[in-house]
Amino acid sequence: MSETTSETFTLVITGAPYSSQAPQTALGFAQAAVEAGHRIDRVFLYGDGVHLASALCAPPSDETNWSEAWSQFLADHSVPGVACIASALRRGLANETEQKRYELPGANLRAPFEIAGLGEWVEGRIKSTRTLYFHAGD
Amino acid sequence: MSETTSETFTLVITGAPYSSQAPQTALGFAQAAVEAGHRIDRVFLYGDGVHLASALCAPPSDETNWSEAWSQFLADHSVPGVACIASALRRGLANETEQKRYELPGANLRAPFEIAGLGEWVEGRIKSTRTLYFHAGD
Amino acid sequence: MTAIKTLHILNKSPDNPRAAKCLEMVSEEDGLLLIGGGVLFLATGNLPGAAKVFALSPDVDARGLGKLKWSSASAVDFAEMVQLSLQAQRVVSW
Amino acid sequence: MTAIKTLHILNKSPDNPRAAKCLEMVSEEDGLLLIGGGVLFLATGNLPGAAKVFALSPDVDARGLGKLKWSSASAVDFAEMVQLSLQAQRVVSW
Amino acid sequence: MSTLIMIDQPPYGAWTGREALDMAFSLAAFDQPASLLFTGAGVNWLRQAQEAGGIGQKSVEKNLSAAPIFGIEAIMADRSACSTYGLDENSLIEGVTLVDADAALLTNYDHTAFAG
Amino acid sequence: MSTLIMIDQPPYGAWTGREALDMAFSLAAFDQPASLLFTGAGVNWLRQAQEAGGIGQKSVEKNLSAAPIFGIEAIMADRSACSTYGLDENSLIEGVTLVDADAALLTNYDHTAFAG
Repeated sequence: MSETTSETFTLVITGAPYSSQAPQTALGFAQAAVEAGHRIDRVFLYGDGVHLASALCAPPSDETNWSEAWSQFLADHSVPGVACIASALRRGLANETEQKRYELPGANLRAPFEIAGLGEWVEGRIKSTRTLYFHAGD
Repeated sequence: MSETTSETFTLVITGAPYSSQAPQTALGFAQAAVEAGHRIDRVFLYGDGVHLASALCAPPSDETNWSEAWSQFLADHSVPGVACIASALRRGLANETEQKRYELPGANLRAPFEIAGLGEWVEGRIKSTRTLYFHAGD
Repeated sequence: MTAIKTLHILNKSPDNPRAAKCLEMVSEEDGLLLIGGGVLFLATGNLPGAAKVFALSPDVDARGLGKLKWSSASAVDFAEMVQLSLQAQRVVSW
Repeated sequence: MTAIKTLHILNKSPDNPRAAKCLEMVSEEDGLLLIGGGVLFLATGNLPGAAKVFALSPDVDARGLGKLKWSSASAVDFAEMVQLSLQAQRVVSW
Repeated sequence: MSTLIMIDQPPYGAWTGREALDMAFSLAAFDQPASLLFTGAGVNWLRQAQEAGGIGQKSVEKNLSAAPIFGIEAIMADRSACSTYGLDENSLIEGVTLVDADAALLTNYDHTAFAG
Repeated sequence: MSTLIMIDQPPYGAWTGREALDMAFSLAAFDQPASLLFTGAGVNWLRQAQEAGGIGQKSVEKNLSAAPIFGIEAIMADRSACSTYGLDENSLIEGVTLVDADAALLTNYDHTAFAG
C-alpha cells in the first residue's frame, strides 16, 4: 500500500514570487504532501527563487504574501528552507553572516530561511524519495 | 544636423541583473547617449528590473556589480533613477519611508535610486525624445 | 494505480519552445501533468495521443478552462499530484 | 542617413515566440536591430529580406558569431544604436 | 501621443501581463490615449469565467471589463492567436476587437511597449 | 543515481545556463554522475570563440572545456538544434557528442533537471 507509506521530498523553487507562479504551486504541493503523511526533507531556493526568502516583501494587503506563507509553512512543519548562497549574493539576499563578510549595509533574509551551498541540493537529491522542481512558467 | 542636436531619453529597465542582460545593455546605451551629447532624462525600473536598485548585491569579485555600476552612472550624470513602487514593494525593495510605513525589518534601496509611481514613466514617455525599454531576453 | 514510467510536469504554454521539446520527449509509457500555463494545451488541443494526460484543477479553473470538455485529460488536485509524482519511476519538471 | 519608419529592437532568440511575432510585424520601411540573444538570427539565417538589419557588435562577439559572414546585416556599436533610435520615427523594444 | 501596450504572456503564470495592464491604466489616469493588444498566448487573458481564487490570485476579468470606463481606448486581440487558443465571440469577455496584428497596426501608434 | 542537467536557453542573455552548469559541477564535486544535454537555443553555449568581455561577462567556453576534468560524464547536444543554429564539428567546442534528444535518452538517467 504505497499510499500510506511515508515518503520524503526535496522541493527546488527557481521562480520568484510576483514574477512567476512557482512559489504558490510548490506550497500547494508541499501542503498536500504533508497532509498525505509524507515529509518535506528540505526546500532549496535556486536562481530567481531566492527572492522568496526576502523579509522585505510588502504586497498589497489583498494579495498573499508568499514569503510569509512559506516561512509559516517551514516553521509549522520544521522543514529547512535553504537559499543557494551564490544565487543569493548576486541577487541581493543576505543574512547577518554574509552582511558582515561582504560589508553590506543590511540583511534581508527572512527566518527560518538559511543560506547554504548547492551541496544541500545534492544531498536532498540523494536522500529524498523524489526531488521536484518548481520553475518560472508562462 | 541631427547628430549634434541634444536629445533626451527615458530608459525603462524591466530585466533583473544576474537573471537577464537588460541592465548591462541599458548601461552601454546610456553611456553612449551621454558621450554623444544627449541627456538621460530618467531611468525607470519596472517589474523584475527593480532588483537593480538593491544595495545588498554581492556578486563574485571578478564579476561586475551592476547595481553599483548603475548607481555610479546615475550619480556622475545627475540622472534620476526611479524604481516603480508597486513592483518594489512586491519584490522586497524598500527605502526608509516604505520601511516605516509597512513596518518592515529593514531597507535595502541603494542611493541614488528612489521609489515612485508609474506616473514617472508616463511623464518620461511624454517629455523625452525617445523612451526605450530593456527587457529580459534569452 | 496507473503505471507511469516518467511523469513530465509541464508549466509552459503551447507557445513556449520548452513545451514543444517536452511533448517530443514524452513516450507512450509516460504521464504528462499540465500545471500553470501548461493547462492552455487543453484549449489548443494538440496533445500527445498516447500518453496519459493530467491537468491540475486550480490552474485549469484560473484560466477559465473548467467548463471546456477535454476528453483527453483527467483533472487532478494537489493530493493526486503528490501521488502521481511517487507512482512514476521518475519526474521531469519542464 | 537611412530613413527608418519603425526601429524594432529584438533581444529574443529565434526559439522565442516573441521573435516570430516581431519578424511578422517588420515592414520593408523598417529597421531591425538584433541585440542580446537576437543576434542568434545571424546563425539561423532566417531574417526578413526587405528591412534593414543591424546587429550589436559586443553581443555578436560574445556569442562567437564575429567570424561568421553575414551579408544581410550591418554591425553597429552602442553609439550607432543611439543614432538609430533617434533616426527612426518610433522604436519598439521586443 | 497614443500608446499601444502589447501583452503576449498568458495569465497567472507570469506577472508581466498584470504589469502591462497597470501601465495602460496609468496612461489613462494621466489622460494619455492608450490601447491594449493581446497576441500569442496573451489572448488567454481575455477568456470568460476565469476563477483564480484556487491559486491565490485575483482574476483580472473585472479589471479588463472596466477598461473602457477607466479610459482605455481599445482592447484588441490578434485574430489568429484567438483561433489557436479556441477563443471566439462566445468565449471572449465583452469589448474585445479582433484584429490582425501586423506592421500596419503599429503605425497607428506613436509608441508601443511591452511590460517585460 | 545518474543525473541529466538540461540547458535550453542561449548564453549571456539569461542566467539559467550558467546556473545549470553550477548544478552539474556541484554533482561532480560530490562524486555523483552528471551529464549535460543542450537543446534548442541552448546549443549556442557550445560555439567556439565566444568573446564575452565586451558585454561585461565571462565566457563559459573554458568551463565547458574543463568539464571532463571536473568529472562531468558527457556533454551532449541535440543534433537537430545544432543544425538549426549552424553548428557542426568545425564550430563546436571539443568534447561534445551529438545525440537525438528523445524519450529514450531520458530513460538512461535516474533524474533530469533544468536550472530554471
